Amino acid sequence: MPEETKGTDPVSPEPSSPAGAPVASGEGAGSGAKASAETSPSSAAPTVPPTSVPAAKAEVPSAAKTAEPAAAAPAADKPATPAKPAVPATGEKPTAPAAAKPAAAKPVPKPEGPKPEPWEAELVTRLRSQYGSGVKEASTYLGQKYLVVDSSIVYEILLRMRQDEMFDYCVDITAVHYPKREAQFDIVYILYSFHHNQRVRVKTQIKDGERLRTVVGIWETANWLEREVFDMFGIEFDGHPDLKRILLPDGWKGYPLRKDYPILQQDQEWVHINLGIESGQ
Amino acid sequence: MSERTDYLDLDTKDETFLDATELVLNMGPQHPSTHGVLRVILKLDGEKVLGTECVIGYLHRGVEKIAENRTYAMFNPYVDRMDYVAAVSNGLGYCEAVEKLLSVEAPPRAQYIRVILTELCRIASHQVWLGTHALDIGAITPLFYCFRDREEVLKIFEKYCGARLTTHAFRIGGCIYEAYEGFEQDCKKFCDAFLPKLDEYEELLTTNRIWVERTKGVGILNPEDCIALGVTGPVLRASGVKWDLRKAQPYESYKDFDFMIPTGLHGDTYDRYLVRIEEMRQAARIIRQAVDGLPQGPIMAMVPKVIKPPVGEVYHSIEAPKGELGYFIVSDASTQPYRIRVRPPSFVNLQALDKMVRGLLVADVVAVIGTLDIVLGEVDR
Amino acid sequence: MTEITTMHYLVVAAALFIIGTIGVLTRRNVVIILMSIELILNAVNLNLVAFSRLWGLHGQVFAIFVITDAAAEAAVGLGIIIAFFRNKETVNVDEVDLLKW
Amino acid sequence: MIEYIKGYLSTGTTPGEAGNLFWATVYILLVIVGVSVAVLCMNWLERKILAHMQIRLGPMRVGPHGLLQPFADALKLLIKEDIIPHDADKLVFWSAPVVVTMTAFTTFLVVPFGRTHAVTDMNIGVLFMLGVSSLGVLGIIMAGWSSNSHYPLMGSLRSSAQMVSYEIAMGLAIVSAVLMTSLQTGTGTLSMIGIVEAQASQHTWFIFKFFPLGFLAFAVFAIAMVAETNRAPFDLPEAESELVAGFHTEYSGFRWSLFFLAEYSAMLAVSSIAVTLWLGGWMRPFPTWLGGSTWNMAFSFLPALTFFVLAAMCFLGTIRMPKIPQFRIQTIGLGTFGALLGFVGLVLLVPAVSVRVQDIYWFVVKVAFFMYLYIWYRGTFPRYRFDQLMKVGWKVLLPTGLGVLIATALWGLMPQLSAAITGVLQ
Amino acid sequence: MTSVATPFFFYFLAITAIVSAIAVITRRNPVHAALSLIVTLLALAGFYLMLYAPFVAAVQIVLYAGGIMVLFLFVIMLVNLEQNIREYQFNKQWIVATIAALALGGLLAFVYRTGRGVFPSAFYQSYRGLEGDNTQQIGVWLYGQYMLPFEIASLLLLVAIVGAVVMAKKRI
Amino acid sequence: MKLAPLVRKILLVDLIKGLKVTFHYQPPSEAITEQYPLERPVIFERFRGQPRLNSNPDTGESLCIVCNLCALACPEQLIVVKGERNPATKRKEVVSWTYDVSRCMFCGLCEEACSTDALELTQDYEMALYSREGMVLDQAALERGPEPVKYAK
Repeated sequence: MPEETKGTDPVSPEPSSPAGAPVASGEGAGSGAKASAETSPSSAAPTVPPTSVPAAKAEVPSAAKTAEPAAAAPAADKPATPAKPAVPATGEKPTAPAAAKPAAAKPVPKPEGPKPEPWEAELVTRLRSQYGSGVKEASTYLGQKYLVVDSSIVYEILLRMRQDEMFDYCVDITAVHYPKREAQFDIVYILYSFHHNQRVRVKTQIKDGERLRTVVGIWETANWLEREVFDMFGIEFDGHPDLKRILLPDGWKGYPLRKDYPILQQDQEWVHINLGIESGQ
Repeated sequence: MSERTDYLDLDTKDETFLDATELVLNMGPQHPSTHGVLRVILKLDGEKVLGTECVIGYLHRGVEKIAENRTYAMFNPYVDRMDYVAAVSNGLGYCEAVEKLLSVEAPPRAQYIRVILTELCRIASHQVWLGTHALDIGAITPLFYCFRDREEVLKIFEKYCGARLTTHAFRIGGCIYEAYEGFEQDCKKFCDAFLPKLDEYEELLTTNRIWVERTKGVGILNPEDCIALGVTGPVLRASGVKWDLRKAQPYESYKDFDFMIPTGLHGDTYDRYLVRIEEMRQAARIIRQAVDGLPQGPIMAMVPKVIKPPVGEVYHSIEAPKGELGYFIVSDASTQPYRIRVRPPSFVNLQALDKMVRGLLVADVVAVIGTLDIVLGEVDR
Repeated sequence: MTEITTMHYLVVAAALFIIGTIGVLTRRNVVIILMSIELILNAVNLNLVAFSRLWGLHGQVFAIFVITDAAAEAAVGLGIIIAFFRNKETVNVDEVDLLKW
Repeated sequence: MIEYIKGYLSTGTTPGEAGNLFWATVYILLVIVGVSVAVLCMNWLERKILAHMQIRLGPMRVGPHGLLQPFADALKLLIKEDIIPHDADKLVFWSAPVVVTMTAFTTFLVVPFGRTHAVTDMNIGVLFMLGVSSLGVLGIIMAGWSSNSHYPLMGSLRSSAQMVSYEIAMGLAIVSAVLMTSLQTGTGTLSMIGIVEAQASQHTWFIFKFFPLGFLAFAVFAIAMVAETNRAPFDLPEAESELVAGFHTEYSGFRWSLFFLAEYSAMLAVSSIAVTLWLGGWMRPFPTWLGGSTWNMAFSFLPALTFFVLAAMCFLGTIRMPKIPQFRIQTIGLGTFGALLGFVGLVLLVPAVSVRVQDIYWFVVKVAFFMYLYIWYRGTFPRYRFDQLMKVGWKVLLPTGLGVLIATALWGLMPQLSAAITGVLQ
Repeated sequence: MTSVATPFFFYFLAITAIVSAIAVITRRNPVHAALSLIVTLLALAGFYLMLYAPFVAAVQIVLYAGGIMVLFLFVIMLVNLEQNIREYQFNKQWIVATIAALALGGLLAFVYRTGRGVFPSAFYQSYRGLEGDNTQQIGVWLYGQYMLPFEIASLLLLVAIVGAVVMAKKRI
Repeated sequence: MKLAPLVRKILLVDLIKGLKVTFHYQPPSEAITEQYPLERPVIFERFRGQPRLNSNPDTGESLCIVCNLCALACPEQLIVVKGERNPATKRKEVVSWTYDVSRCMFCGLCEEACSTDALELTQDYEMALYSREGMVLDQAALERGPEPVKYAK
């Protein structure tokens, strides 16, 4: 469980890993022999598939330094990577990995991965013409399209997507927590259109405590998905028919998928109160 | 009358009991046919269901939180534990999502092996579904036949990757295990042996009047409801929507294969049954094609030993046996995912239960839960 | 022991009849009142069958008619009770004082 | 003493008819013991046959091929803790299994295992069986209600509704069989022995009488009896996937085993009715076709032969046992069991015994056929839903039963009718 | 033997019948009352057997104990009577009612006492021969002399069925 | 046209078809039950079961070079390897090596990470124990390899 990472103080994997060596090993004994012959660790170059980014593997460790949003977050439960100096955050961008701006403003101009490209489509122009700057960004990343919109108009945009643009299937609703940012939460609506066979992610950013309007009226499926977001992040949705915890017990305190959630204490307290025993951990 | 107030004080009445003929039945979490630890609170009028409420989360393990504390490779075994009857599919979806994030693609041979195993896994998952669904409706024997044949699939899994249930078969960037000696023959032999067995299941069930009566017209979901509720997989296809991610947005090497997407007409339990049976046939067809066309070559793409995807986020989904299984991964260029969101088909499909069972009888609730083919490990994660 | 005569059966039947009457007159629960009526009918039946032992099978035929009647009475009576309970949530006879609800 | 036994055995009546209290008691005890043993056998056979249908082996550990499994289970149930739910109605909870078991056993009073092998011969035998077995519903209602829990209550409501409605179809089928008894003598009979004797005198089993009417009546009864005993595919009251275990969810240990006993003896009882009414009771097959002393002789060897076959199967089993030291006891046990069966077979060869046993043998074989059907159904069919079950009962079986009844009556009156019609025409 | 057995069974059944009949009208819980009533009915069936009326006994068991009482139990379980058990079970005029009923009992006792001579002390032997075809005799009576009442009874049952269904159905 | 289905329905063809299937599976030779302690399942080569630490068969030295890769690879962090450098041989040697089988999910990542084939997941699957303590294997136990518990009386 996650809390063990804190207890045992694990060593960061970086120092011991030979940079750039691809993972390729057979079973070792016996039947994997053929495999290991074909993809031996040393001969890496011949097997690079055409789509893989050249030289990416060599740069990965250093490139990672540029954006380490959680490194400075003490409450996060990840094993800290001591070797890395956290890049001084300029504004809010390093903490927003999904946003397009950081990529442009990044001081390290290494080709460390694909960059979001502007998404030009009629849909975007239509939306932009109506909502203007409310549509903050429309990009594609790795061929996946997304819109970043202002939280005040997200409901209208979603409604429009459903009604006019035929995005009739709401795949998922989820959130991402960036504790360092002012608008702490990214809410992500993943939409799909059977008509266009196309996926679009609609994202918006809200502050902690800010409320969003529910989309249950647009897609029924949002009911449980929003409940789960509420359960895990504590984001409340106005007008939701039955906003209560879904996966966790009703009396649970805190919102576990927030980065600043102390897992161990919560667990022990809940177990102690509800089961009357000390935590098994 | 004045006496009435006396017993009202004594009797702390539940609001739901206000109508005298209404009964609240608590089905589960320990009930033989809730497929795990699902708890359904049924509001009944006699045996007629007026409404349901699902209480889930008994199996919640915080997979998404675990992911934030594991490296990408370390998290791979955990996804097997979500939908544990279709572990291979889970692994495939996860590996593909991370590969997408890394802009890597598995080599063709790996893709073929992945397809073979995933389709085998689809057969295995559908067999578990068929067995338990038939058991819910009262036919106890198909369960054993299904598990007998599933055993052959598990044997192939065990031979291939050393584990039967939670396989951990794929790695990010391809497969780690080369196909063992006789893999192709095993798969073909399985397909040859399996299809006649499938006909046998059908003899037991498809035309059986009790089965037909129990399933026809039960738990109808029309296409509009399906889409509004985000229901995917065989349930969606049974209502007549011909949508399968393997065709709609082909991943791996599915575009190389010739197969059909079975669809139903009425969206009732019987159609879902037929769709899944036909899906098993199509899966066997895919396996045969894949085995025949299994290319030579490497099975692992070039991926760094320490996986550090660039900053970015990606949503990738595959057609798992139960529906659209999606992974939304946010990377912050560290070795650990910043956030992984799993879009579980069972969780979303389960939401349709209430709509499906209203006005039906208690026995139909069991049939409908069975036909939704939920796995609580995936619902609760 | 003395010989058991018709009188013995009649006494038992009379006792059952009186018990049934008391039940009908004193209980508040309609279901139990109906059951007391069944008791009365059975007392009658016992008389009929006991007499049939003396004077031929007419008594038994009548007993069968009485049982038929009891079945009909129970069906209708219980139907009324269910209908009433659904509306008033009580089966107390002293609250059944309206002919409409 | 021996003289007394001999003397009684040669009387050729049932002890009830003879008014012989001592022999009646003996017979009652024999019936109770016999039914209990049959239930134990049935328990083992059901597990084994069902397992083999489901490509399993079934019990294999307790005794050779799990032969002692029923005894082990019975022992376990006896020494299991006796749990009465806290909010249960103690008295009713306590008495429900007793009622169920008693009614199930009481029905066997009138079952004729042979011409003389019945406790008594009542002139309302069939009615008696119907009536007493309908009392079993009370026990089930009591069990479900007194458990004070939702699942048992729903189970018992389902069960009683089901039993009450299928009793009607069952009664109609029985009446058409009773009607057939009146064809030759003009006066029918409700006595179980009388019905079998009517079949004997009409030289046919009622299942073949007025084909297809007799068969239809039998079919109605055969379906209704499965529903009446709450067995698959009509096992809704104890549908484990819906109601956990139905009316006996809260029962455990000895009380539960009483329900088990009652269920299986009820199955035996209704099968006995079916055998008596339609399959010629204790009569051996083809008494007229294959008549004569030679055939009688040949048929008289069959009981012994059956036991010899069983013994041979046991010995075959010992040969096929794994040759491992741990299995020596099991092998020896199986061999002993085979020897025992062979010995019984030998005893059955003794003419005096053989003659007395013929009736019972054929009766038991016929009942065993029904028992196999029960298991076979259970292994094959899904379960009906409640409304469908009611539909089958009221919309299919009841009209069929009524139609068969009317048709049988008309067919039986055919001579008189034709005479009347010709009379009118002339 | 009969001289001992008959009185024994008579008194046994009589006591059972009367005790359980008293239980019917005194039990708080309607289910207990219904179960007691079943005991009474079974005791009466025993009486019928003793009176050589096996068919009536069988009908009593099949119809009364197996049919009507199951219906009663059904209804008791259907209407949730939990709260009624806690209430006062008897109505206000119960003393008057009891006295009236007991007066009726006195009347009956008086009638029996005075009319004792009407009933012969021993059963006629002539009907003993009938016991074998009791069922048949009843059938003959029912379809012969009592044909019209029999049909009327069937009609009554039909009306009762329709009435019960109409009344118990929520919406028609 | 509609007669055939009706006749089939009356003659219960659908039910008899099902009955036939179950009937013909009855011979005991069809049974697939494994009588477990006597018949053992076939374990395939790649099976991942009880862990074992391999040692050099010639010298008897442990193959483990205390690189800690397995401990790093383990998702459950149940491997703890402590070693110190032996000044004589200039090699790291194992001081303590523990493996908590009770938490292991047999994903095989440690085995894959091991650079010297020292750690191996064997094909032994009989790991039931009477106490939880025995689940934490130390170096000695790991090198001994699996020891199936005898459940004799």
